[in-house]
Amino acid sequence: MLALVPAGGAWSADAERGKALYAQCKRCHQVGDGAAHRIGPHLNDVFGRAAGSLEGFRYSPAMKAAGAGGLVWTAAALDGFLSEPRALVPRSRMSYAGMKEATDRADLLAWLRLSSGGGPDRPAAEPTATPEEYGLDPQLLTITGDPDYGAYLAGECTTCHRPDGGEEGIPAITGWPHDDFVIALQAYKRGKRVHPAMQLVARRLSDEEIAALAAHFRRAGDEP
Amino acid sequence: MVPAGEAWASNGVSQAIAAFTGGARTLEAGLRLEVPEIADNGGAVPIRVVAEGARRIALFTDGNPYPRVAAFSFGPLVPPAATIRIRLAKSQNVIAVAEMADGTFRRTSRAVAVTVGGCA
Amino acid sequence: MAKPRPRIRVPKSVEAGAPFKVRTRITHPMHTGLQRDRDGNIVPRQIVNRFRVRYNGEEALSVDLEPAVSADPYIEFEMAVPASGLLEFEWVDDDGSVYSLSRKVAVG
Amino acid sequence: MNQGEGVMSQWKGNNGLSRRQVLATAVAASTALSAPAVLAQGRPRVVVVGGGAGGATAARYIARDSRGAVDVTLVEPTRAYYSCFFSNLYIGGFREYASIGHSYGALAANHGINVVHDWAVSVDRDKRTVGLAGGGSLSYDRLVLSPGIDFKEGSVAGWDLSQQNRMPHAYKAGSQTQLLKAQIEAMPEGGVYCMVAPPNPFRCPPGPYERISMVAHVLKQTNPTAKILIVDPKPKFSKQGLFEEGWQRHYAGMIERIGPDFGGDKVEVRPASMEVVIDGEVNKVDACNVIPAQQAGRIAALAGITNDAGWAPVVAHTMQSRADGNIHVLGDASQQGDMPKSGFSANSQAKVCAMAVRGALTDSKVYPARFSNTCWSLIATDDGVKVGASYEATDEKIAKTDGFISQTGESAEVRKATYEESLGWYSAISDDMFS
Repeated sequence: MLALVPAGGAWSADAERGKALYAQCKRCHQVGDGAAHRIGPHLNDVFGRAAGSLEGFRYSPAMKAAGAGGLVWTAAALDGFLSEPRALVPRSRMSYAGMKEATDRADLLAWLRLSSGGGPDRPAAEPTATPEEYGLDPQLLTITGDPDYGAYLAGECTTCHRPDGGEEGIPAITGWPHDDFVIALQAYKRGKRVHPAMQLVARRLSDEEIAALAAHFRRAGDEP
Repeated sequence: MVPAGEAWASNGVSQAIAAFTGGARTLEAGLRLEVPEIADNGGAVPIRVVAEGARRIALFTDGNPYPRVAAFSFGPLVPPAATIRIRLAKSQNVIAVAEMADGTFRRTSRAVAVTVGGCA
Repeated sequence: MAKPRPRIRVPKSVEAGAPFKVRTRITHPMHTGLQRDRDGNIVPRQIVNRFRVRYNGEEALSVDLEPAVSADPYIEFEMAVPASGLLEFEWVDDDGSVYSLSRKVAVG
Repeated sequence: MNQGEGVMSQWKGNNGLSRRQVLATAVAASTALSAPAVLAQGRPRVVVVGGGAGGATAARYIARDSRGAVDVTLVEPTRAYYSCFFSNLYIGGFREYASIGHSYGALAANHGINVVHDWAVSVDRDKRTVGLAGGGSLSYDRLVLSPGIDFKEGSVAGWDLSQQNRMPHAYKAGSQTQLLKAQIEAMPEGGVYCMVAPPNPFRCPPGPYERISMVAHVLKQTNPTAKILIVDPKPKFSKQGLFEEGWQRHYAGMIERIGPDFGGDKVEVRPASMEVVIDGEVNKVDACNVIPAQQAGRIAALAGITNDAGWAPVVAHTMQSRADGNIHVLGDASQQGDMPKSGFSANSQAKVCAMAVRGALTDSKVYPARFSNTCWSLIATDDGVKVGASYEATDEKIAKTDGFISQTGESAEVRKATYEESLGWYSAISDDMFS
């Protein structure tokens, strides 16, 4: 395990830098007081925890299997996972290509260790994507969608998005929390998030249709 | 005649035209320029120019780094008309100036919107 | 640079005095002198700067080309000839090379 | 259904199931417990002909979403499907051949689909049966035809199918693709690769030009003085600006395209002497890829539902044939309006068709049709481009409503991301068809 610690990293890791790097993780993960599961599970007390073991989060079958197989989030395991998530857990739904620089990972983990642990030093959790971030009307989150209609509409999504999120290049969307799903699609629809194919898809979805898709993909996360 | 101090000639197109005409007056008549309104591919925009009775025709643009494009000189066997494919760096005007057999000059211009595209 | 290949298309036989279409193209990158290569270095200007057409030795068309002409310069025109003869085409490169082609045109 | 008893005897067990159906159902029962075991007797029957992006998707969605209430048979002659999409990347050395191959095993195992490896050779629309080359026939309540393309004989002078080993089309992926790759690799130093491109409409509009990019990519590394000649009857082609910009950037001076203005529409090939005659001018070539004019796969014509142009007109809302409401036509074979003939389009149309078929046969909910398409093309390493559009069903046709296309001059990062996205798409659509 010692060999995995980057040269000089263990003592000189820069938690302040790590906090800035954590901005990449923030869209999916919360950490700190009041942290909840979002697109990804919350990261409180992650060090030493078995992979895929938190109640109430819809892990991919791959992540559950990894945990059952003995994967524990030690610093070394997290370092390996962050460098290339799907090398460690193939078919994980975590759509992140990886953090290449060992010092970046060390800095990030240094900050995560400070923020993730219990006690008075733990900061308050910051929210993931909010409607306000994209200037969206929060009322959009209150629309109830028909998951059956969503299942039909999802045919357009599954041509590109694998249900199990097994490939790089296109993220998994199965099991996303309702609000995150709606915020992402509404942001594309209104041109606040940039991707030509996603903007094209979202432009013709009504608010009700986006809610229906959110309901479907939330439900799909519960299916085996 | 090019109005004095005209600002659109940012790439020196008015000077380039003046060099072709020797500063002579240009009439807006007797010259036909066929361009696509929207060019799929700015790298090869087909331009057709027809100027009955012309000896020479020159093509210019006002939005490329250099204003000159091509100058044609016609012998007796070739009627004064030609098609050529040109580069347009962005949406801009294409200008044709013709020297007629009687030594007078004619001029016309057309705007081309440049996009990318042309797919199924 | 790959060796430029000229190509022309003219009817094999025409009617005396009736206009026919002549299409010409030469494969040539037409480096404008403003483009950069992958390493960020300017690619020196190299274009076909002149195109000439003669019929039985008589000048029929001459074109001065600038860098704004597309890669693989394409020029199309019409001509009308009184009698059979030889149509000669010539492209002059910035580096002094001259590429030429000729076609016989039969009248009648 | 009114089958001739003699014909059916070799296919049907005593309860009306074919032997293969019995096998597939047994497999399904043991592995797919979530599918309710509806008795086959009396179940509405759907026969799907063609196991590509249209047919495999339709079969899978009808079987999966009806949860066993519809009896689905998929007729496909080959046991392994090699996708035309990404077959150019195999030619370019970006994919292994095995990586574009897929089996039909999961469709039987996971969804109880009866997969019959045979050729469909006739359709009796009155009796609602499909005849098979092996001698049997299958009855249907709804027939889904997704047979892809066949070539129009005589569209390229001097070429017919008997010449396909000397001058491959490689436009149905499989051994033809392997052959073409081998011929490119065997070209002499400084040799000439020639493509005779097809007239519109044809499968995968950017396909020939992506292939040119891939051939150039290979030759640039192994045979940099080689030349590529495209003989093209069309004045314009898909993503032309993007391809031409890419060719200039990566393969300057290597590729020459002869459009109709220089006689690209007047071509004759001489496979014996490896010559291509363009408007009377003889060109010696070393490898020649002839992609002829196309029409719907033959079974569509045999079913009597094609028009003079050789394609099968369909109703946009349901993909039903305009000639016969019991038949749906998907993908390349259909004439539907604005969608390009692509695997993505066929997959998109299959979902609309599956919903319509399920709605008609099981009284399940039907929603308004909507379609989409995105085509990615690879020009060089990490240089991907794409074009996409949304479509809706009108009474006349599938009509384009919105779209986007990659831009010239995009950054290397954008192009790389586009390529990586195409890998994700390939993985997802493969699952959407076969898992």
